[in-house]
Amino acid sequence: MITIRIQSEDFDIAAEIAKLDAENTGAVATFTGKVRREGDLTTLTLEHYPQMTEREIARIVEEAQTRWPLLGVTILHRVGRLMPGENIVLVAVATSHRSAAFQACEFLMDYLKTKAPFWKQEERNGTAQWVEAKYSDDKAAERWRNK
Amino acid sequence: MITIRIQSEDFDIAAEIAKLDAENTGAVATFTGKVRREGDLTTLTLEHYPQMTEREIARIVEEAQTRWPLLGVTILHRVGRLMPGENIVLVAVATSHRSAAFQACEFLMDYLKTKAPFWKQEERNGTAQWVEAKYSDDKAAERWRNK
Amino acid sequence: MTLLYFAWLRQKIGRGEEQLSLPAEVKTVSDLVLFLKKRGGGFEDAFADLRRIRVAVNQDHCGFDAPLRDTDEVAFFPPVTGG
Amino acid sequence: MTLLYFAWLRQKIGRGEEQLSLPAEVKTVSDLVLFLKKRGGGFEDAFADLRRIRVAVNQDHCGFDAPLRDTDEVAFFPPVTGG
Repeated sequence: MITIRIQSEDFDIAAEIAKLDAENTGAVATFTGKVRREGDLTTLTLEHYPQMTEREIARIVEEAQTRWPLLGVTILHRVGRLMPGENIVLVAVATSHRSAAFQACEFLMDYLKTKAPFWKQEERNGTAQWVEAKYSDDKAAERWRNK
Repeated sequence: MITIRIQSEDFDIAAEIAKLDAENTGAVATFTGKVRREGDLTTLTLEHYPQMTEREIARIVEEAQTRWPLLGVTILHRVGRLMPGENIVLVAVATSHRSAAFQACEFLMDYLKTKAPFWKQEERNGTAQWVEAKYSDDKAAERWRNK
Repeated sequence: MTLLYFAWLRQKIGRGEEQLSLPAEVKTVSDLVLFLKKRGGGFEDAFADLRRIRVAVNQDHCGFDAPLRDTDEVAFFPPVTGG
Repeated sequence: MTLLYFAWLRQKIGRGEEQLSLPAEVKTVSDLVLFLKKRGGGFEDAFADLRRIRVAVNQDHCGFDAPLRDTDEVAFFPPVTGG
């Protein structure tokens, strides 16, 4: 089962994993990205490109499915204003064996970070600033090109 | 925070992740191992070496802490009789950044699989058989030696 | 065609969306950028450094050499930072 | 010393634990295995192929060359299969 949702509300990881469960699941890897509690960070606001986001994430999942035998994938991404400590993103992958679960989960996160049309704006001391894309995220996604 | 528990009861992944949460957590990677629903598999029984298990897992966690800056680690492993579809093991790792979370979570699983004193016995069609250790698990653990 | 601007591009340009009849001289995304920069002001500022800009045509990532038609939806945005 | 047997070793030997006074000729784990195999029956069967057996002394994984003292806890088991 493939679930992709963009939402402003929080998510319940245990419930999402339960829904993901398939007949032959032996391994479930999850990744949760959270707003770090940094000294002066007061809010994080996520903007996205609604017409494109789910399509792009669906393409990323299709690419993962050509690489690993996935029994289920759930990708939830929040948008709007988030507070320090809140969840931003959940990627959960169910497979028969653990190696595929870990690899697919990391692949999906690396591609989400570099392909899915979301933009973060941080507010610190009353000043809003767009987060710059990280070179390390591009490098992380590039690792998968020749695999 | 480091949590290591060996128990016969199931666990609640969301509650475990919530407990794991630390000030500066930006990334939480989890792995859940489950009993696969295979045609003729009726039960899986896990035996362990109680005096050694928690100590050995604590050593594995210490080894991980020397490799990555971990904000929190939870390892729960069930023992006793389990049914197809039930959870066996949970590894959850909280870090500031995602790469460390993925790597540490996979490292902990690879080491658990080859170092922690648990043994699985499968029952199929009324016949109990001890599960053989897998060469692929040894190989997976060996990958970390020179890293 | 529909033009969409996101994140700091939207802020510099002062709007997130506009409708435009494909100008005769615009064959590619690059041509469109040149056309928009000629408007000056926020557009010139927003498109000053193309290395900082990504583009999607009809919700597909593409390069600045992608050809354009009047029915296209063209989106300009900074490198993505979600996840 | 305390001897512990797990999984199929426990089943072949017919018990999971025993107390033993360290025999004079036993200096290492290898010596202990030879001593136990001489008992015959389940012990001979259990220790037939040492490549299939792992050992821990005082809850630490170790090799068959590890030295033994009378106060040690020695555990024999197959390669682990948890997780």
